[in-house]
Amino acid sequence: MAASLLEVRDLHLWRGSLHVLRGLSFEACAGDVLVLEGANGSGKTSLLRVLAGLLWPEAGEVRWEGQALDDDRAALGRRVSFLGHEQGLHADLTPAENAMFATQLRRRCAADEVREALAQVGMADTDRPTRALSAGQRRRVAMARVLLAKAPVWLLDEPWTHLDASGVRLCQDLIEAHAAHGGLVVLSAHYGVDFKSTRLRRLGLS
Amino acid sequence: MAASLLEVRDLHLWRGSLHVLRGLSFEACAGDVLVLEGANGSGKTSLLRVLAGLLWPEAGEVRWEGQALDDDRAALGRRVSFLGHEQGLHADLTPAENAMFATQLRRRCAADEVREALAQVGMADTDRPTRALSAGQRRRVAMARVLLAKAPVWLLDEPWTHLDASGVRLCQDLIEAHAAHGGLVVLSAHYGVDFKSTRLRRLGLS
Amino acid sequence: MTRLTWFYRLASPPTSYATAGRLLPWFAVPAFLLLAVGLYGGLVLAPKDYQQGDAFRIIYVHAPSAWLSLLGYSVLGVSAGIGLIWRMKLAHALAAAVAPIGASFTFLCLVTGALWGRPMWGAYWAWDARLTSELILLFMYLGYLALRSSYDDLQRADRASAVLALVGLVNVPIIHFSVNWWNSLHQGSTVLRAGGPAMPAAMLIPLLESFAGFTLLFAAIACIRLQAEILNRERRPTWWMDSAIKGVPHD
Amino acid sequence: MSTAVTSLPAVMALVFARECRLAFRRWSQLAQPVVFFLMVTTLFPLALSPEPALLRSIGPGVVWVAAVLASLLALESLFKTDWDDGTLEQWALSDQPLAMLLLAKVAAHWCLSGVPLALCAPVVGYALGLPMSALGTLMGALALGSAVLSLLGAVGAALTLGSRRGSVLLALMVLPLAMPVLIFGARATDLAMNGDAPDAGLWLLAAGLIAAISLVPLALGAAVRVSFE
Amino acid sequence: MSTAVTSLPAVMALVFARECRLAFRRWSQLAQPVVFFLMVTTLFPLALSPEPALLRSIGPGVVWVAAVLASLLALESLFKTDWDDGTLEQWALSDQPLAMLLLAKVAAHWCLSGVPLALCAPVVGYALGLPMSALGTLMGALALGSAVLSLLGAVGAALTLGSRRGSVLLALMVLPLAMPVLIFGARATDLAMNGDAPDAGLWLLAAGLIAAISLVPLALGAAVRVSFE
Ligand code: HEM
Ligand SMILES: Nc1ncnc2c1ncn2[C@@H]1O[C@H](COP(=O)(O)OP(=O)(O)OP(=O)(O)O)[C@@H](O)[C@H]1O
Ligand SMILES: Nc1ncnc2c1ncn2[C@@H]1O[C@H](COP(=O)(O)OP(=O)(O)OP(=O)(O)O)[C@@H](O)[C@H]1O
Ligand SMILES: [Mg+2]
Ligand SMILES: [Mg+2]
Repeated sequence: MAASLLEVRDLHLWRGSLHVLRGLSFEACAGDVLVLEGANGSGKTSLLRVLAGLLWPEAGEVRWEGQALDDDRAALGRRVSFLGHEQGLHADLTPAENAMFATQLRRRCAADEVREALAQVGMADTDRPTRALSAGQRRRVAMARVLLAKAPVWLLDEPWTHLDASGVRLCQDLIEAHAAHGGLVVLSAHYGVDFKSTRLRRLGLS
Repeated sequence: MAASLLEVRDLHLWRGSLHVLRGLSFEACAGDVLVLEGANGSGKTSLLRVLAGLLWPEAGEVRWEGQALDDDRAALGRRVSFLGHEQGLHADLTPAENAMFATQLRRRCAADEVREALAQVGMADTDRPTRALSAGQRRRVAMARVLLAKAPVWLLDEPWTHLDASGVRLCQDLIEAHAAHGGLVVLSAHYGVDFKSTRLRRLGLS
Repeated sequence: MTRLTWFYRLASPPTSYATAGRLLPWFAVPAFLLLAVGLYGGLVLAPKDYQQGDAFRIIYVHAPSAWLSLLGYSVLGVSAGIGLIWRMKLAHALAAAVAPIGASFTFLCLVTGALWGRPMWGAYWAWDARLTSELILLFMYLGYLALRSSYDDLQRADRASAVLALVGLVNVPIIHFSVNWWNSLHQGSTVLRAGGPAMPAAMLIPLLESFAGFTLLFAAIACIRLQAEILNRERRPTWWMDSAIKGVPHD
Repeated sequence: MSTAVTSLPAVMALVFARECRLAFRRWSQLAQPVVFFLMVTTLFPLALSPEPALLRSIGPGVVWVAAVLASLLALESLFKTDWDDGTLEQWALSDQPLAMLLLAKVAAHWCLSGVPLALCAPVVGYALGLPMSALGTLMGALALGSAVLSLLGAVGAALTLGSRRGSVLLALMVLPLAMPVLIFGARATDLAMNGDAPDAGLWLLAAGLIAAISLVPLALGAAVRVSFE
Repeated sequence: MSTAVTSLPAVMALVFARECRLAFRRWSQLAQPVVFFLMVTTLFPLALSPEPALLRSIGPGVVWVAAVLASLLALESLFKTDWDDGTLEQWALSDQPLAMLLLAKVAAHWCLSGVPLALCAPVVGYALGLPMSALGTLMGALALGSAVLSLLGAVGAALTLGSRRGSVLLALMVLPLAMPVLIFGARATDLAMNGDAPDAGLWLLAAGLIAAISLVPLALGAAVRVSFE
């Protein structure tokens, strides 16, 4: 197995006066699908945000390929694609515009590619602004954004929120494929993580 | 069986240029749990909002106990408790303050009652403002609000979004109990509607 | 990094809490002595001003508070900057501790100035440069405090308000300079000016004493408030219970 | 499932109390409109000239313009949070008339921003050199005027909620309605400053307020309902 | 998975283009600051007396105060939507420096609100009776000044993101910082009106703009990052 891509050592995080993560340590390698499990409020979102460099832990360290988080933010940005509880889509832009813009922040990208990714998540020909989409449709567009980023690491916070059964299956397949191609996926989920995969690993938070 | 509490006749709804509901008709009685099923974008949210009087259908009629929607808005308000994709909680108020306020808009209510309802959804002693809660914790508070309203009809749009397994079970039990006490529940969901109940009825949207 | 260990040790909550406690008497006692002597000398012993009569005595409060209003903002800005750049909680705590004190002295300067203006200029307020810039300084303090109080979480409040304090720090001289350019009728500098102070010794010495006294008073209040801020920020406050019992901090 | 329904006045008091609680949670929010008002008035001597004579002659105008701006600025986001998080939806679904709940919210807003504004107006007026005799009129006129402005501004704020086409058009139509308030208010202050009786202006403001209270809630309710669709 | 990374200028241009597209999609927001500016300047002749001599003497000051407040109003929601929907998070996670992306956004905002404001200033100035010779200076000074104001205001807007906001809080933080701009700008216009050379004020504004461009992005980046926590 390859050297670990992500290494977390003795992580401590407080949110307000709440000690949410108490000395968490784990590793993950390229090709893993790491599922964060835990009851509501156990710190899944918080952990994902720490991994993405959006929250600062009080103690402990997070290393991506051996590099500490704050060493090189740009490298972190190149490496990670993040999908939080919010979609990161502007309500006044169409799905294609949203996906195009988010992708171009990272790399050159043609309109065809965007169209293809949107088709993959079943949102091919919607040119309404995002505000006129249903909750699940928005989530699908956000997933297309993650696909398009072509980042090796995906951090997904409850990716199948609002998705219907076929949408969940679709996302599971995408995740499988990404891991099979040597990507790392860290996701939190309350259901739908029983799909067959040799790569699935679970991390319980409490 | 009692006379139908809710009657929908030949409902047509456009959203923008999209003909979302095309001549929908159904009835529901006190004691029913009516599950709206359908893929993303099939019109579940739209239908629930029509039932709540927040959206106006272009054609067809919605009757609550035989009364058309626009006859008496106050009666509709007394009858229905609505939980949408948004929680309806102010980020700067604590769960108790939020629940208390929402309930008092409808009826007199003691602090004890609120505390009890919050305990029921597992959010007993959180006195942080709602903005400092996790996604699932917020959803639980919103569910407590629905409980407290003591309205005969519950309209719930994907009530278990963000909830963990125990939260989903809890909500299912609450819904069961409400129906058993002669309430009507109309909900949309993509999963978790396989619970045992003689009262469960499904309505497929496409 | 090893050379900085003393620095981080000092910055650890138990040590800084104890240090502030130890410094407090060294500030407080001379402060009261100097203020007693200075204010007595200024308000009672010093001769009447030949132009302004007794009204001039307000300078013994007014001028030191003007000085402390600026000093306060400088301390605020610098420590906020340190806190932001080196992620140092102690510096944030100091900034939070100093802000209300600085704001109070700014307010005091405005009030004493207004009271003085009435006999001197015939009105409590005039749109003069220094008055206006002092008023703007008060607004800056209020903006800082308002921003702090709009956050629930201390850590976030610290960092957000530190950004504001830093931007403000860069702006203080610009505001001062621009307002001066705009207009001036306020009394010129009498103490800090080229060619030495233009004031008889009997007036000057109490003034200097009260400058020093108020400054030390400022430091003493800052120590007390700093201790409170440190405790406020501490997630595991057991050490201070220990130190309260044993009298020795351990880290 | 019968429950004791709360009466309309009680519910309005509730909304009012909620707004106050949100404002009072932090002292700073309460002080803010006042400080803002003071600050805007400070802008004028800085931008014009500090000559007392000139300042005195434009004093009433400056106070009024600053007051209008202060109310408008504070109103901009009056309904935004409650709309975003679905609270307004809940209000619309309660069994109380939405219009009255919104009216209570606007009233709270006025008490928390308009009233402090009126209360500190004498200080500002003094700093700008208005004579003592005019300060009472200034205060009264501002209290009335800011109430009318809050009501009108609330309609504008509600219209911009759902980002419907044309909402701006309507918002722009609301603003000109604020002009008469300004004219009557400033005129009354001006008259008082010169020792004349300012009654006419004050009566007109009071009449405007009554008209606004009776008409605005309907418009508010309609505007908010439209925003849900 | 190597991909062609876009260069920083290209990405900034992208952000700029996105803002413009959004603005034109919602022309309402585009027109708002200008309309506000026009309105505020009309308020004055109404609130004061319409004597030409008085109006002329306060003209530059009025235009400047109105401009400062109009930019402030427009800035309130500069980052709000992008913050709420998680877009800013995505920016922070791209491999481009967040500070520069934010700078591009502010630049777009200035082009869409500050520039129109400067362009319509001569009309307003003319209406207030400023001599033709001063209108050019007014326009130039406003263009420079509104750029500085946009930058300062953006820091304020970013700082209120994670907090319980109030538009007044923004004003409270930003207005004191804006005073020098107001003073220099109004003074330059005043000088030009009296036939003197307004260079000093304009140079100072330009210097302020350069200083702001070099320092503000850092503050902006830091402020936005704090808001994520
Ligand atoms: C509200 C009104 C006033 C305010 C805000 C105010 C503000 C200030 C400030 C900021 C300073 C320190 C400035 C510096 O050192 O450069 C100062 C110093 C001083 N002020 Fe005032 N002032 C006010 C009214 C007055 C009045 C009415 C007088 C007397 C005519 C006065 C006399 C002085 C003197 C003598 C100093 C000490 C100057 C020195 O030694 O450097 N002030 N004031
Ligand atoms: N800003 C905050 N201030 C204080 N506490 C917070 C804040 N945000 C979250 N928390 C608390 O931190 C804990 C972890 O929150 P987090 O959002 O990480 O949970 P989660 O595992 O994602 O839960 P969920 O499944 O509900 O999304 C929760 O108990 C929450 O109440
Ligand atoms: N404001 C709007 N304007 C135009 N079309 C809209 C608008 N809102 C929703 N739609 C469209 O109407 C259809 C129904 O949307 P609705 O939100 O009711 O779906 P839903 O069944 O709730 O889906 P989901 O499971 O994703 O929540 C969708 O195709 C959506 O794109
Ligand atoms: Mg979560
Ligand atoms: Mg839906």
